[in-house]
Amino acid sequence: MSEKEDAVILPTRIVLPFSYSVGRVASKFFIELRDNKRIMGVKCPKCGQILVPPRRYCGKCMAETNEWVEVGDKGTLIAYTVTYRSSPNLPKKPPLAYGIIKLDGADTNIVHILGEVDLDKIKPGMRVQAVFKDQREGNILDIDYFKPI
Amino acid sequence: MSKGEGKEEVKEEKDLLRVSINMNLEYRWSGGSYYTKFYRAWKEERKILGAKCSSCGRVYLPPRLICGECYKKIDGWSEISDKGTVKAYTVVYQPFVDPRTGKPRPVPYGMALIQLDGADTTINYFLEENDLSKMRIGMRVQAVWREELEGNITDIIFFRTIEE
Amino acid sequence: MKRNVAIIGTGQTKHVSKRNDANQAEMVFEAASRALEDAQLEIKDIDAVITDNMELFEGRALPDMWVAEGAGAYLKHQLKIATGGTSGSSAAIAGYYTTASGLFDIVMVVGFEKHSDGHTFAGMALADPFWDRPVASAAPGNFALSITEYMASRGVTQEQAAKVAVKARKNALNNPYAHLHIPDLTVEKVLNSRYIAYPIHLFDMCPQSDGACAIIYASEKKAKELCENPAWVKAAVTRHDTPYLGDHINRLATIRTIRECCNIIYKKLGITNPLKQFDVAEIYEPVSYAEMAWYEAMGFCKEGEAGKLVDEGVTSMDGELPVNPSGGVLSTNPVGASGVIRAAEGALQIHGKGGKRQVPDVETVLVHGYGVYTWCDMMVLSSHL
Amino acid sequence: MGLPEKVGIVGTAQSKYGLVLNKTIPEVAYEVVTKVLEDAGLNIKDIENTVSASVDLWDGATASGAFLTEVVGGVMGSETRVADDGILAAFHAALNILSGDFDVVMVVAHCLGSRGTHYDITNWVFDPVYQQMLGLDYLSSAGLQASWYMNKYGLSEEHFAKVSVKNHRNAFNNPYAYQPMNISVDDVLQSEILSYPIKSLEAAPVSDGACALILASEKRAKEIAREKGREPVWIKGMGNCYDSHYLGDRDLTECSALTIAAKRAYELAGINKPLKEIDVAEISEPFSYQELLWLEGLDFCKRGDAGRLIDEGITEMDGELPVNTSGGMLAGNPYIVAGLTRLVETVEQCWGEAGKRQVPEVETALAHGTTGPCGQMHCVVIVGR
Repeated sequence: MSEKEDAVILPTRIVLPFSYSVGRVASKFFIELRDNKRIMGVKCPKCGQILVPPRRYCGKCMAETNEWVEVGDKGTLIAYTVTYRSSPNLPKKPPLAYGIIKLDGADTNIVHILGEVDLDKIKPGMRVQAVFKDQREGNILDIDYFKPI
Repeated sequence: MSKGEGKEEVKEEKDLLRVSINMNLEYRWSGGSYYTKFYRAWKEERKILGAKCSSCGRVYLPPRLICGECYKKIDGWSEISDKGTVKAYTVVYQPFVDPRTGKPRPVPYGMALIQLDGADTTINYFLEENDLSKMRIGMRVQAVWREELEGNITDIIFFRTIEE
Repeated sequence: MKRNVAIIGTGQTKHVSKRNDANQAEMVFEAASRALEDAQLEIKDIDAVITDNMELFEGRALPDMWVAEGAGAYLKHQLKIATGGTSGSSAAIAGYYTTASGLFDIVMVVGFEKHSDGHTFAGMALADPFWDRPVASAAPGNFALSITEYMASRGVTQEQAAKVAVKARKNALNNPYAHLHIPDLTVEKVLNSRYIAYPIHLFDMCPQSDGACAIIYASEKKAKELCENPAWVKAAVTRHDTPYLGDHINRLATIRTIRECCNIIYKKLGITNPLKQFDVAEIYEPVSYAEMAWYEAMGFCKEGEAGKLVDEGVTSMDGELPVNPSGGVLSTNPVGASGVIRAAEGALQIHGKGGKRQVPDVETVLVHGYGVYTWCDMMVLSSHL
Repeated sequence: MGLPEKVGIVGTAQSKYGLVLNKTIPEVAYEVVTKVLEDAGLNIKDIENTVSASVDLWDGATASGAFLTEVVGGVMGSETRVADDGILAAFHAALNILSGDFDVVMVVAHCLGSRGTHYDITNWVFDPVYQQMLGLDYLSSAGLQASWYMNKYGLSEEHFAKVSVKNHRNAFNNPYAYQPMNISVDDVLQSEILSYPIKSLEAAPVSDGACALILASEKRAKEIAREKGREPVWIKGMGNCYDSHYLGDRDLTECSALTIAAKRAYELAGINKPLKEIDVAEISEPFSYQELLWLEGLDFCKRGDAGRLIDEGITEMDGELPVNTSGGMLAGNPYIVAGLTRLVETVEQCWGEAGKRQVPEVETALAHGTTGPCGQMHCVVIVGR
């Protein structure tokens, strides 16, 4: 314990490994990314929206989705940020650019990392394409980033 | 609660994926007025101080701000012995992950609720003993301390059975 | 103004030890969808949602964010309740207040837990780091300590505890949603199972389950329109106690929160003989011994006579007061859902939808939630307005 | 129109916010509990129920609400906990009173932001399936929202910086504020960039503190307030709403959840022209741009027009609608507490007890709280005399 402002201070850590089941729908999505480098969405039977990434249910309609649709690996950048704060949570070293991307054929946007890009030249409206990792493990980071095209 | 006793879990399928995310978050806890006084006396004077409610006279371990029975701010202190009486005991066999390290805590170990002489509450702590046949309610125990005190509850290694 | 409120629908997942096929939000979606189906409602009919779970069991912060849409809370009022082990029962009570406020007509409560994603005992051990975090031994350790005290003061035996364990698992066989289905469990098998912490045998303890449970409340007008046999809330009371395990001597035997909740409820509803006046009780018994201690605290028997009650089968399915026809927490424990399950199973008995676990002619049900020694919630449901 | 019955606010209290390294959670909370009881002229025995607000992962302990039980008189008392912003706890407390089960309910929110690692904790709010592994947190997600908002409506970084200048300046009038500052737009623009376009002077600083208030039924509120020689402040309307969780599902420039929460609150309060009818607003702005975006969601101006409000000084102390006269979150209120602080500030404005930050003749005031990534949850409470 150290002393600060006239009080003992006890540093502690919470160290726990978690393992989350992603569910049947996200599993299929990740397997398509991992094995076939394909980006899949699902269609809501009620509102007809194509949800990418796919969800078991449409959050707006609370309807179970069942129809799979392949969408493009290219899309349009809607919004971006460049984050400078370092954190153990970041998958890559900062500065790290994130983008909200509307993939061709999808009705929702996908959030992901932007790469191979001059940080000063990111512009909403620019076209981007998914770049896949060489070693893919079946999670959202199998898409390494989206690069401008 | 016991893990893995269910009969009807959904079987592991290779097309059902999981993602692993490790939590490793740091916190700095302040001892405030009462833990600061308590652990200073503990470390510097090798004393265990109970927090004494001036209204009902209860002596609390751990020390705390408010006596919940009286809704009075506690401002008295009362010295407590490192010897006490076992009010309840067990041996824990079930392994589990210690959230301070992310690693399993070794089992089995003996534990007891010990009423230290001078306290109205009990402290739950490790016993040196982990043989059930040698444990009983009412047995006397004494804290075994680390040589160098850090000013932390883990300065007590465990409680050892004593004959009086 | 007092407004009458009833539970009109319930839904739960099949509780298991590991749902590899669904994530937390999807389990919430399943339970919520089944409750809607049971009440014959659509999501647009729901005005507000209450959710609850134990955040650090799965390492989440504000998990209500992720599960909101699965719980049907998109563009709706939602909040998450968190009162330790009673989170589920507190959420159930919060749902009652939300409906009784007159501001919302139909309110859904969803409790969930996915123990297999995380480390439950580690989560439980995240207590005060200045005091008991280094020694915290989670539910088995905590209970074991109190039980040795309880056994010594009350003379209950391991055999009697085993009988409680067997009763729960026998009842669970009638409940298709229960986690543990152990058809051949006997007192002997319980006593021969390994100790997880003396004197608790493996089969004396609840499982860790992946599961979710939802209930739907409605205002008086809506309940009468929508439900044939609404389960009316007659009372809801919460009492909490001091936070540290060692704060009171012999806590299991003398538990004051349950006694105080019962004092208040029994006085309010004119209950003098709970064993006769309740038709079913759904109580929160994470360990077999606790069920006996609760009997005493709830006034089902005189102090110290719980063992006798068990020996005589008074609380079995065919006894005077069936306790936990669902199989209870001993058979199913997704912690955040468990309190909601108690209310759901209680309501189910009044709805007459208990299937093989239905007790005949249920009019009044006692529902109870418990968390360590700090938290207690109780509700009474009735078929009469 | 209006709540089903009147609910009054009869006491308020807040901490001096800042880095409080020499106190425990119970000590920080007890300070505001003592103050709020004194402010209302009540004794702890008068409190029939407490709704606390805190979140386990910010406290760094499981079921951390237990740290408050003794402090709020919860030992053998009634108590519950909302794991979200304190304004939701106040919302729930109002429902408690409307249910008719309680006449006097206390609300206490606490968060010691400096104990943990601020933004790293917020990464655990994001779903583990699609968002958490990307490393998103409240800061980077806010960057996405801010840049989208700028780009869509042609707002500039100067607009956002002006909010920070105003709020830090207002904080000089607030004895509870953590970081009053005399800074220029240039100072803000030159400050360290955290996540484009958000700079360090545009993000709420890490801080510690607690906040409390006491609500009462109409009859009790009048009695309690009379003793103190003042009128209760009444809750005129309230609305709370959740949006989609996945950032890609939302148009982050629309804040539809806020629009709906505000609409519900305005309908109950009978407000048609918010800008005219509301005298002062306290809006939770963890980031400067959010004050502008939320002003639009609250219907104080057309979409994309909030830049004009700050340019024309409409939201300054002497403007048509003073916003965050307290200095807001930018001047330093911890997460979880911030929304309740906004409500407490508006109540003090209605009483005319806001000291140097008092806006003349406040009849109706608006308080807003938000949690979740990019404002997934919004809660709006309208209070008035």
